Amino acid sequence: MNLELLMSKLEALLFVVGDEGINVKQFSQLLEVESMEIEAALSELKTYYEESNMRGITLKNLAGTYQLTTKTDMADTIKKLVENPTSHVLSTASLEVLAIIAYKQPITRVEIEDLRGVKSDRPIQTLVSRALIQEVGRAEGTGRAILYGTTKEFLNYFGLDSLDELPPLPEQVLKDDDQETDLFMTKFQEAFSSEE
Amino acid sequence: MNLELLMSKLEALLFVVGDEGINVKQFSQLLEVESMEIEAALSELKTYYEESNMRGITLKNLAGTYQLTTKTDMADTIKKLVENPTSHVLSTASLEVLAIIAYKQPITRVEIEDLRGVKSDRPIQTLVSRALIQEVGRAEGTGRAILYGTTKEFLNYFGLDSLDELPPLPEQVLKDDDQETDLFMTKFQEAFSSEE
Amino acid sequence: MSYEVKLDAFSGPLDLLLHLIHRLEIDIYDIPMAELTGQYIDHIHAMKVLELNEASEYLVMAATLLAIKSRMLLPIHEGELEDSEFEVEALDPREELVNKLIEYKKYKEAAVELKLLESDRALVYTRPPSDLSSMEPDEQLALFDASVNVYDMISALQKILRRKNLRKPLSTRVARQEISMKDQMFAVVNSLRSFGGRSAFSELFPYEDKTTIIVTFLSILELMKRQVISVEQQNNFEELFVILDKEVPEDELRTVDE
Repeated sequence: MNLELLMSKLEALLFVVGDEGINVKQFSQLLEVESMEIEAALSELKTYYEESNMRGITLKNLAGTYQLTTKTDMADTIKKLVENPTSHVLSTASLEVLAIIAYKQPITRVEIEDLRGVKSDRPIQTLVSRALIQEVGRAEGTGRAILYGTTKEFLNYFGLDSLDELPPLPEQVLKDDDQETDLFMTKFQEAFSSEE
Repeated sequence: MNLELLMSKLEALLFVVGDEGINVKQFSQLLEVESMEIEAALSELKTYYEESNMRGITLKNLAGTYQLTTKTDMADTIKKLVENPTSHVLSTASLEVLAIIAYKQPITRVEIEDLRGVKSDRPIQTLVSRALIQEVGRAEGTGRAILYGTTKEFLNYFGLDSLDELPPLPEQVLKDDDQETDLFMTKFQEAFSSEE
Repeated sequence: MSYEVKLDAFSGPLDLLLHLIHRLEIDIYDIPMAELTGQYIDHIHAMKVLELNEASEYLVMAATLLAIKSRMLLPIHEGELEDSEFEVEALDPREELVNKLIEYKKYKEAAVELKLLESDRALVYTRPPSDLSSMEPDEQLALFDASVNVYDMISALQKILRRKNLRKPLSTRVARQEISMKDQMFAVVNSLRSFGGRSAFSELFPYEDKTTIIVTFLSILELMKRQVISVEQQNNFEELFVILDKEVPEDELRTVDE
């Protein structure tokens, strides 16, 4: 594969996997290209990002995993996005968490994070402070993780009489195909905290 | 701000907002740069993505926003990441209902069923759960039936920037109400312009 | 003629009629009712596994067709015709059906266009917004967009789904490539180094699939046994921290019984 084509494929894959990152071995499998060639192209790509002033993103290598990130000097620009109330980026995270809780309550933070694939403590904090969700109990087991559920204010906010009025779910979203991992992680954390 | 710097900032912001998208007005607010300048830089950015073979990503107008996406010819590569790329495709019935809603919104279930000559509650439910349609109001009258319309996700799902981009309905052979109005308007405008 | 017709091949009685009209090369504006009705009834006979719900709709249409057919057989009285020129057209018993068919056909074709757009769009992938929550100042928790509704929630779930689709297979691939404990021990030590020698326990598990998690866990236990790392927890239920206690030469980690 010629270098340019390989670079474009690497960029597309890096872009799509997001914060998950992807390693050389995975690239090599997906593209059926030798690891060495991949590494060379990745380093080329990095140089290209770094050296071009037009680029706002760059390539980061953390623990063998590659991911695209914004350049460090973009921090101020991105901060504005956080401070600007018209941007939806932050409320999106909260909305996702709220949606999961609405449909899967009672649910723990770990389960929510597993579904979203990202840390969710801040959005949970936000929603609690807005009284849209609340602690409704504790999960069984040693961890006794907090179980979250929606509040009356939640129903009020969305103009619902009861939870039954929520529109039907996209079936595949919350199917428990990750339950194995869930279960394992829960047991795992339980076991670990009980060791002390 | 010089063009290169502006482009890098646009890229960073586009990267961060992801599929949430961002529009010119928001860019303008965040960066304190005139809309015209933003638009020029965006078009420059797009050209740059499109013309470089090294790039796996490009700039697209989706649902009234700008979003970074992978290039079309990257699809085969990325598909390898996705287990079952076709499993979520809409059924014929759902597509029919969606087409009716898209072109005739706001519209009630009964009107849809009348047009299709078949019960349509299941496809409607699917479409709601896939966030492609939503309740946009209630019909007047005793039933106060739900009126359905398309969502932002609808535009996004079909790669449209706005409803105006929907392909025109196949030729309207019939003298339905809409067409009469159209015809009237056409005649009216003809009459009007011929007078000058 | 083959009667191997499946019900789900048609999205309703109108769809079936259009299919027949097309196949029999009938002029939609001048439908031979006897022929069409006969064909239609043959077809619904052939569709053996009719769900009751849908069957009724096909049967209602059959009744409508029969009614139109019989009305066409009725002689038109001269006198009635003269009453009003306008009604000549409206008197054709087929008109309502034809109108319906033509109107329906429009949207059926539009649905085909949508299908094309759908498959074009499926060639293009985006990414989820970055998680910026760590950037917000503490005192100002993320504001909730005041205009969100229930449907926005569904939308949010839809996005989660799309993302999960991209995440999952990557992990299954990882599982297949047989991670060794040796590799994972290196990985753990390396990430600890990159975190400055101390890391939250959960940070050492950026993995999705079970096998990797288990192997990583075993590696941590092994490293603890060898006193390369230690684990501490300040208070009950708080996050565990893993600390790199000593720098190990690489070859020392190579001796693992697997």
